Order: sequence, then C-alpha cells, then structure tokens
Amino acid sequence: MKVLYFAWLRERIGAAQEDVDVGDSRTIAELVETLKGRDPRYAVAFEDMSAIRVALDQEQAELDAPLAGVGEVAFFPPVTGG
Amino acid sequence: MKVLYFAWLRERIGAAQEDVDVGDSRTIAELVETLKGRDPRYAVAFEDMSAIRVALDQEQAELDAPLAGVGEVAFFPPVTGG
Amino acid sequence: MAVRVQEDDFDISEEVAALTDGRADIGAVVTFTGLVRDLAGAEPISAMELEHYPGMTEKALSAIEKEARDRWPLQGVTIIHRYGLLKPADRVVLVAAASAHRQAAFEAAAFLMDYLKTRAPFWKKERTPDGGRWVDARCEDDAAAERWRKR
Amino acid sequence: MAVRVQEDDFDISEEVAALTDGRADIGAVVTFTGLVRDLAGAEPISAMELEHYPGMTEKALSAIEKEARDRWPLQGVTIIHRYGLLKPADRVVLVAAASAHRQAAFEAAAFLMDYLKTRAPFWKKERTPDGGRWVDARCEDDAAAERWRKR
Repeated sequence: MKVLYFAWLRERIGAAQEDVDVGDSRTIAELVETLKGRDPRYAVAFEDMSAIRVALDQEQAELDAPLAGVGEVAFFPPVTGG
Repeated sequence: MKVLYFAWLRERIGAAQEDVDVGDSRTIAELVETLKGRDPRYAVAFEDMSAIRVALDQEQAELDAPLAGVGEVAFFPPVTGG
Repeated sequence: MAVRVQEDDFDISEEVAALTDGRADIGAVVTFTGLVRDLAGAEPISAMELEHYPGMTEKALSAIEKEARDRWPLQGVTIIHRYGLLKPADRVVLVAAASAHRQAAFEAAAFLMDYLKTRAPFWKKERTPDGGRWVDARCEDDAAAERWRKR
Repeated sequence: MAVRVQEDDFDISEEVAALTDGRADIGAVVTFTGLVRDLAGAEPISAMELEHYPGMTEKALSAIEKEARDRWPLQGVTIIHRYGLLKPADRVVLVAAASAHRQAAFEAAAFLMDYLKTRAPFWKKERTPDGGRWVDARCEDDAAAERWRKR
C-alpha cells in the first residue's frame, strides 16, 4: 500500500512516500502499530496520535477506518494553510 | 441661507440649490412650512416628510434641529449608494 | 487618500497594492466590489445615474473609515465610490480593509459597506425602457447597519 | 478552473475580471487575500515554506467550493492557493465570491477561508533565525469553521 507523510511527520520518518506491506492490519490504527514495531523512527513520529490526521485515498478518515480496498494512506499534522 | 436639494426632491423643486430667506424659521420643520407656503412645488416635494432626510452643514440632522448658525441646509431622500 | 469620490473607474489590484506595498505586517486584505446589475426586479436597466452631495460625501465616508479603525485593528482602509453615468457591469464602489488577521478584515469590510449604504449621500436613478426611476432605500440595508450598533 | 494550486503569484483584478467579464448579473464580489507576515509572535520570519498534498488539495478545495455554492446563490467562486517558498509580504491565498447581493458574497468568502484553513492539506514552515518551525494549527480556526456547522 502507498503510504505518504507530510510536514514534520515526513521529516521525522525521513521519507515522503513508501510502499508498505500492511500485513494483517485491518485499520489505520493497526497499521500505525505495525509501523511502530518496524523502526524506532515510526515510534517517535507516531508517539502522539492526537496530533496526527489521516486520509484514505485522499479523503480525511478516522483512525478506526478500515483499510480494505484502500490504495493510498496519508499521515499528516493538522493543516495550517490559508 | 444656502439650501440644496438632491435626487427626486431636486427634480420636483426644479433646482439643485437656491438662496432662501428663512424669515423667522427657527427649525428645519419651520423652514419646510415656510417653503411650502411659497410655491406649490414645495408643497408637492415636501408632502411626505417621513421620506425625506436632512443635513445641516453636511451633517445629518433631525427635523426639529435649530437653524441658528447654520450656513447650508440639504434635503434629500434616504440614501441608496453602494 | 483613503477615501475617494470619483467619476473614473478603479483597479482592485492597484488599490490593494497601495495598502500592502512596502510592509509585511498585513496578513489579510478583504475587498468588496459593487457592480451595476442589468435587472431591477423584472425590468432591464440600460444605465444608472449616480448623484451625490459633494463635500458631505467625503465627510461621511471619512467618518465611516474612522469608525471602522476605532473598532478593528486595521493597517489600511480604502473607500472609492464612483458617481455619474454608469452602465450595467460597471464597477460602482470598492472598499478594502487590511489587517493582521482575517476576522478583523472581513468584519471591517462588511461594516464599511453596511454604513456606506445607509450613511453616505449617494442616490441611484435607474434608466429603464419606461424612463428613469429613483431607487428606493432597502429595509435590509437598515437592518444590516443596525447589527453593528454597540450594545 | 475555479480552484488552482500553483507556485506562481496571482493578480486580484484579473481573477475578479475572470468572474465578472461579459455578464451583468453580478452585483457584489468579495475577495480575500492572505499574505505572509514577517513576524510570528515575537520572532522575525525570513521565509515561509508551503507544503501540500497534490491531488488531495485540489479535491478538498473543490469540495469546499461546492459546499459554498450549495449554501449561497453564487455566480462565481475562485480559490487560488500557492505552495513552495514564499517571502514576507508575498501573497499566499486568494478566495473570491461573486453574487447578486453583498451578504451572500461576504458570507461565502468568509466560509471559504474558514473551511480552507481547517480542511485543505497545506502545511506552513516558518524560517526564523533559530532555524525552521512548523506552524501549529490554531484553535481559533477550528472555532471559526465550527460556526458554519448546520444546526
């Protein structure tokens, strides 16, 4: 699955985009746990999930949203445009 | 005293400006009565005073405002700019 | 000059640039542009005559500008109102308000228009196929101005 | 296109003209222009980096435009947001709303900005003497967006 990171999440993880084998993760929250177990960078980046927003296929989603059928997951801080 | 008329008041009275001897009119309302007695055009123009606004020396004023010390009186309908 | 009453047209970008050029403390500029529409109710309008009260107009607009500056932290205000003969689609009025933040700029621009509509001595006459007709003042404009009254 | 995400600057007059040219049914155009300020709190800013999420950004802005058109009778909407490296006093964002009457244009423009601030995937990083700092989301922006929630 294509996973994107923006702003300070991109900087902490050290990548803007990667292809991730989601294993048996069924939700975004489970995917986050999978990533955190893979490398300390993820554990640091995803330490405070209340500061992180998620989009599935470019639509904002909640952490318990299912991943089935999703092609693109994005993690980012609350938006600050305008 | 310099008296100015705008919009349909100007058209009904047939003048944009005139010098008026206010006689013993002490307020705007008394000046209006003086003018109405002078010519039927004024009686027609000032028929409905609720539709008319007044300015004394270029500041909006009420009908009972005194004329003492005033150099310029203006009569006009409610404004419609913008 | 922040307040101008003129026959000529104006350019929105130029007016905004006049407010913002050479300074970096402005975060928000809101502009309102009013244009002549070609319909009043069901009747087509071929032209619009705008009459005003020279002298009082400038005083009234300056007083409105001052009131806005007293109420909101503004780095700049522009009010331009045209007079004379205008055609449908012509620009009539521009107000612009510049501030550090957007809420002040939005509120001030809306306030400027509401007060201008009810306090600046302009009168519109529409030319229609039936002749000319002076535009009536609108109750909605009085209500819009009323909402800014300090309680 | 009513929604544009671009590195280049924009011209307010051109964008308003694109909404109004060739039609005489628009009585009111409200624009909001956001600019980079040179201060964040007490710290001077030398530049601002604007990152966004290509693809999602355009979708989010189009959804915001549609929501505004559903809520108000608008003849035109423009949203332009820049990305990349900007300097103090540079323009960042333009929204414009055109309607027959001013209230719809004012409300729609304020709504577009409130929703854009909380829903469009942009992130600002300020360059200060201490280095770079990601701008925090502001509670006031959430509150501003919340006031448009339908009751």
